[in-house]
Amino acid sequence: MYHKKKECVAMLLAGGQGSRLMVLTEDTAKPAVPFGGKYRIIDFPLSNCVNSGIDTVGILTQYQPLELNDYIGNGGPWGLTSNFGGAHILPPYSKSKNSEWYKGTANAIYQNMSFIERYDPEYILILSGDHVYKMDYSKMLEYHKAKKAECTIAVLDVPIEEASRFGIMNLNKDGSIYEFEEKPKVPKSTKASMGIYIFNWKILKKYLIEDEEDKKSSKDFGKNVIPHLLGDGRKMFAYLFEGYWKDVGTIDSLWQSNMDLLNPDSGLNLEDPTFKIYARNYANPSSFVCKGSLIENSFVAEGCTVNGNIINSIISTGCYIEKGTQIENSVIMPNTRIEEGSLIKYAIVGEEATISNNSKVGDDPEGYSNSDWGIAVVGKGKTVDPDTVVKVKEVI
Amino acid sequence: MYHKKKECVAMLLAGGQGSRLMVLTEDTAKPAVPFGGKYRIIDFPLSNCVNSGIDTVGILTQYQPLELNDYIGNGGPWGLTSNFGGAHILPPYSKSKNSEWYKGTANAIYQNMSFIERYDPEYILILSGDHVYKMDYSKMLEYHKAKKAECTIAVLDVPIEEASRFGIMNLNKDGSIYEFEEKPKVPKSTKASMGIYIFNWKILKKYLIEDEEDKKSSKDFGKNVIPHLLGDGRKMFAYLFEGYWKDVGTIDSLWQSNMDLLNPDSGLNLEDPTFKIYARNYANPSSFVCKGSLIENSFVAEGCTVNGNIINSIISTGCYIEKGTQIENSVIMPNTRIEEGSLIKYAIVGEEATISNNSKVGDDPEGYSNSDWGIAVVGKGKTVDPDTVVKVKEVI
Amino acid sequence: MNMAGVIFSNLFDEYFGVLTKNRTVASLPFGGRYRFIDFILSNMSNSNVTNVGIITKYNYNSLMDHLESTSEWDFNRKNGGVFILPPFSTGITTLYHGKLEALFSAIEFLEKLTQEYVVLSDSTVLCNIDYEDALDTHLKSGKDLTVITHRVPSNCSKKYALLIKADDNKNVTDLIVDYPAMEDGELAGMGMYIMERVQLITAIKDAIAKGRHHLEKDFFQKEFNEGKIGVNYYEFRGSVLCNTNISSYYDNNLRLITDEKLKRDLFDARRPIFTKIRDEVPTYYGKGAQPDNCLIADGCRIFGSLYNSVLFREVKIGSGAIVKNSIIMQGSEIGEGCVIENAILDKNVTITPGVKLTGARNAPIIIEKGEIV
Amino acid sequence: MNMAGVIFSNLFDEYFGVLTKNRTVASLPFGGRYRFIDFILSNMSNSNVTNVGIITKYNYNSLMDHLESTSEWDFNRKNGGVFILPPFSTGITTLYHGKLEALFSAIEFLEKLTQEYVVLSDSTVLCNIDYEDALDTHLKSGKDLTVITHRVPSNCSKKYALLIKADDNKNVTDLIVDYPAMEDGELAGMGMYIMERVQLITAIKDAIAKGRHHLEKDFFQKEFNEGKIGVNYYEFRGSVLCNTNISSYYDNNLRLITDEKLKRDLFDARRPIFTKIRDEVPTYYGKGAQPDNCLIADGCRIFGSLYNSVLFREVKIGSGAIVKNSIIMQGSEIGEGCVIENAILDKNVTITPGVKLTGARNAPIIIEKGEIV
Repeated sequence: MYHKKKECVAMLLAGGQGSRLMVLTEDTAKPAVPFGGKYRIIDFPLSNCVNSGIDTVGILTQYQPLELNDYIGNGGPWGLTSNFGGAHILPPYSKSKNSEWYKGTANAIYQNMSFIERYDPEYILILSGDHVYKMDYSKMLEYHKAKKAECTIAVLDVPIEEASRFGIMNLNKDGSIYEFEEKPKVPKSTKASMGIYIFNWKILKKYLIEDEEDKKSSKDFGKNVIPHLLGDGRKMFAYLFEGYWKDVGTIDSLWQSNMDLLNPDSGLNLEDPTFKIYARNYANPSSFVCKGSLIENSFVAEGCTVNGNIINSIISTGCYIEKGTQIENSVIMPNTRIEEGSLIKYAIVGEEATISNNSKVGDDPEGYSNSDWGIAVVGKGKTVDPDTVVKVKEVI
Repeated sequence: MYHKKKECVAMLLAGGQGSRLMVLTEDTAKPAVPFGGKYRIIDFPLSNCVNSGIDTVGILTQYQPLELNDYIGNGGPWGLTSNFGGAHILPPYSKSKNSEWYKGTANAIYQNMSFIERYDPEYILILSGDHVYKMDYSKMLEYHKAKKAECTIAVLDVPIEEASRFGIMNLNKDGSIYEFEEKPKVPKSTKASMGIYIFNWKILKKYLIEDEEDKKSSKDFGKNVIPHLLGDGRKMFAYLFEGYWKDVGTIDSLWQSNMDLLNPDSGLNLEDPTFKIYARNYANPSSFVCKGSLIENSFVAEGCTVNGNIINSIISTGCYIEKGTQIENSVIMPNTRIEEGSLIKYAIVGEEATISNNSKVGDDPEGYSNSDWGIAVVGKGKTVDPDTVVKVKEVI
Repeated sequence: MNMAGVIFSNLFDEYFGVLTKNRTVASLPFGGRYRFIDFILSNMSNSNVTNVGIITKYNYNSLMDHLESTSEWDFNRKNGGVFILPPFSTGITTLYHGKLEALFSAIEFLEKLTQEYVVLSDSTVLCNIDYEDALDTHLKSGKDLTVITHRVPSNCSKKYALLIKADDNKNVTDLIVDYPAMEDGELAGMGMYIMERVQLITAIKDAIAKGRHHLEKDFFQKEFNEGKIGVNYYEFRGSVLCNTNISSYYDNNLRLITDEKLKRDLFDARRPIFTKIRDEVPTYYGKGAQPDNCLIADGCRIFGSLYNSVLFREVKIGSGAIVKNSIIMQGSEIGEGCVIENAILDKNVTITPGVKLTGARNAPIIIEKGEIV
Repeated sequence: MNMAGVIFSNLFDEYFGVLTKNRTVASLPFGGRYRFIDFILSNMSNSNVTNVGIITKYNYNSLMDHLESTSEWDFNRKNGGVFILPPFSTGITTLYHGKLEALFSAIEFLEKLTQEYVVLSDSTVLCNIDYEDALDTHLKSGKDLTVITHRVPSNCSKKYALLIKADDNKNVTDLIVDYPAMEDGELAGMGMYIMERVQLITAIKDAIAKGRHHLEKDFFQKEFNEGKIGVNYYEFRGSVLCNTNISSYYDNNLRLITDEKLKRDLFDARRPIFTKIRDEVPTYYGKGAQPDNCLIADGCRIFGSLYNSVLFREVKIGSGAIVKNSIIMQGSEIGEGCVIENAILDKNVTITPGVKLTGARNAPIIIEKGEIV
């Protein structure tokens, strides 16, 4: 079978269950969680690839991949339909002699080495499916080549007080990495790993094979492969990314990242026509905004009927919002129905949920202690009965 | 997510390792085995679907699916790229609570019920990936509807002396099935099941769920589901298919079916422009036939260089056949190299194999006893050294 | 399905003035994110009409651009697709004398088809129709021609290309060409016809040979009157939007805002209307946005007041601007403090800050594509 | 890649007589299963040139048909694609006065591009070239224009659009327009040029404003001589097929049979030449088939003798027929006992049994598309 040689192939780790997103991922893989009105999280790494000229992406799935498979389809929405590349879903599979689920991020790549080798790539780009950011990977690759590195890790400058929540890279003056510390108590640097790696494929292959043979390894990039390369004194560099980046693995961060869309100073701007974020489209008609609606500092996607007051919120495709409703500082996911008289504040309402008449979901932080207050969440497909109160921090 | 309702969805069981095809399927699923110069076996059920107006096909894979996935790609070669249907590879996957490989044909469909339900189909067509035949399934579906059947099984009239090798349907006068016997010693009928079923989806779903709960069941259509429906007195009909059909699950039948292409009386004709068999195309140039070549009653696909004598044989895409070679009654699979002075008779030469100078592979049946003679096979990617003899029946 | 489709893209261009100066009537923008052709093609796609020819003569660059990939309408198939049929004669850019002449330029397409039946459709009548159902009716009737009709709304004195008179047993008694509907609930043709393919080809060739050009008059009416063809009608009961000139085009756009039944009928979620995907962001409503009874597509940025208007994709409304009873097409930008009333702004129009434009409700002011006012 | 492509599809149509009566030169069938455009597009696709405009003026139905889906050439991308660029003026079907005028009709396409560089290409020169390498050379040269050239084969007295004279340090010393090559190994332009996009746009507009039409003479040569632009050349070392008229077209087809280096160069498996997929069966050789030194595409059925000929897809050769030194295009059928020598049979020609057709080796007989002889 003819395969075109590719300079760089991307492997996107999209297997995570995302258990900290709770009711939002009960039957959805985390990368398929809706974001920003019309997107899903996986749209970000996929669109980044396309905009970086990378047309071959392996998507490693394991947990509940059906919806994700359905969403990716033939890769058409992202233009990832190359005859000699494109988007490929790579679930675990049964081999002649043995069959196994992915045991860790490194093992997932290991099991798909033959997929990668089809394209005979020089470089391999490892991505994860749960970050919101716009990044031109081709610039990182240029840096990797210029530094003659064997592995380049994208890093972000984080405030020193937050550094102990991240995997921290300690760097030499030339940008090379001499140490990697996972969540250090006393961080020596503010350069946090974004979980984005470029490897020379030949090097990575060697380490993946060795890691696979190591019985004690947990087959993880961060825990095993990266430290192993470092220990061997491989040429590893940090590539400093300057721009918006957020791990949306928790309810709070998912909500915050949506809110960042509404803040012109956040650095998250999806409107640049030269770097579009692509998404699957659902043939919804234009949105209808009824008489007497108020919409302020909010995004409303297509296919909605809006008949209430929307402030500082994200209303996703296909929502039906009845009159007398008030939605503030909230994320309303696709195809949701908000019935008359409902009040929604500081909340995430999952896809296809229904908030029945005169219900109240969430509340302002005022009047609560820091530890008592939090985002209220209504799960995917859930119904909140009429006249019900979903309290702050509550998850149903 | 919007899904178009489909009258009928096809589920293609393509998981088999095909161990009886031995070296030809060592790292290939059986449906990906080459056939007829430019096809693979799975092209037949896929093209049948397209030509029958069925645009939604789930392809259930398990064993070594990588090459099959690669071959199917986005379904483009078969036009199975509908936004609301198309070809979908369905491997086993991990769920929230448990993960399991497919335990049998019925379990494979059971595990993918949510895929099927997306399309809300009235009917479900169950196919297997190892038969060579051209069939308009829409006619079978019309018959199913006309009979108001709950399950229709395609049958073939086989010679009575061969009937005990098949699953035999015993029929009432109206075509309804009253009994199913797997390989009966004393067959009562000559109507052999082709492994092609149409079910009313609601009925099948009920039986799949029941079968899954039955601890003793081996989760197989032929062994469990069909007998269970029969036992319950469901309305089951046999649809008589008249035309070419062959299970190519053994070396002999695979060879014979290829030879049938060369026999105008076999009933296997791929040239009907209104019922094309589609295949993935590899951008090979036209074939070049050199001075002094003889080609008789043979098919030569594109991208070949032919410089020998070819009689009653199939030469697949991308083969390089040097001068002084003689190929008779053989199947040469894609991208094979046959070097000078080689003699190949009654053989299958696997993809990318090399037959070195002056080798001899296989022989005429004359001079052998029936039990001693058989097709010689050179496995995929194998090299036969110069001046070597691969004997009749030998498999290397 | 056993029926192919043929769409006339250039007919009636002359009735839409500057709006069709550089595009076919089929590519007229409509309803915030669509073009006329989207409705026709989506109906065919949703009805499993998989082979469609679009007859074009000139100005079809925008149509080709819109249909660049037909995958949005789900026409990427092995045994089908959408085929743009430019005139095979080069150089002649005059209007067709009639549909028969237009069809004659599609004769090669028609002859290559394998489907037994063909549905013909204009590009100006918008609805959400199931052609499978219409074909069933046609087959059951046993007639040569099925005219797809709807009941004329009350107070309508529009001229119709074809009116059908039928008796109580639904037998067609008369075909009336180019005549205004005289009474409520009369059966008016929607410019959609079903015929057997081979019979249609023969009729086209025959008519052209005899110098006849008018499909409805020279073929349908004539042959019906002579007893040569039997005519059946299919009564479509959903909402129908007839666009016959700029005024009805303007009204029909605004009707999408107010007419609930129309919206339900036209945007039936089981039979979606597809269009070209442009990957815009959702629409942003900033401080000062006051949308009131509007249809608003994706990718807009709104800081002003909007009343009873249709905004296409990527429109920008500056703060303090007021837009009333207007249609603002894709990419147009209305500066701060502008007042726009009863207007149609074609694509990529720029209204500089403070400008006031007011048309009449029955004669909206039109700003041509790309103009800066 | 940071370079887009522009292809001229209609230039030189007049040199190919009846073969281009109903097609552009870009859609001329070649080498058994290809058309000229396949080589140009595949080169661009294999070189990651993802945005390509094809300038057309008339007769482009067959081109549109061939490129119906551009997925075969792998151009289905989000930020790219193949764009057929018909003339924006309607009605004018005369030949262009020159490439500058042709380019002027693509100005909107050129202006919308985001790539910094553009490669221009004729449709008549066939090769397997890596434009990425050519662009690298262009960038390193720091010049305004890179002319892609090859060394003229010996005994060639053909007129070239552009000859390059260079000194020993590879500095271009002279540009010669429309002149025959006088010596072996002279550097001849292959009708392929690389330029910075914005500079090209400016030059086109400027030239048109001044009434200049000839790209090589009025722009390249003139400005080089005036010291306004620096010119670099790229020497392509693979095989090159120049098709300048029917005779060279015929010879080049037959060269594919005998010239091993040409075949290796042109059909480099690492850089495949793509074409429209037609899903034929493999070619069947029946009793009596005697193929001898032939290039034979898929889907043929052969029962006769063939010598030194190129058979396109779905050709049928009856038993006892003899075909010699001929090019038989797609779907043609040669009856039993026919003798065809030194002929070009266009698509879907039928030769009734027993007919003998003999052309001269230097003036092959041509049978037009669809004819029955």
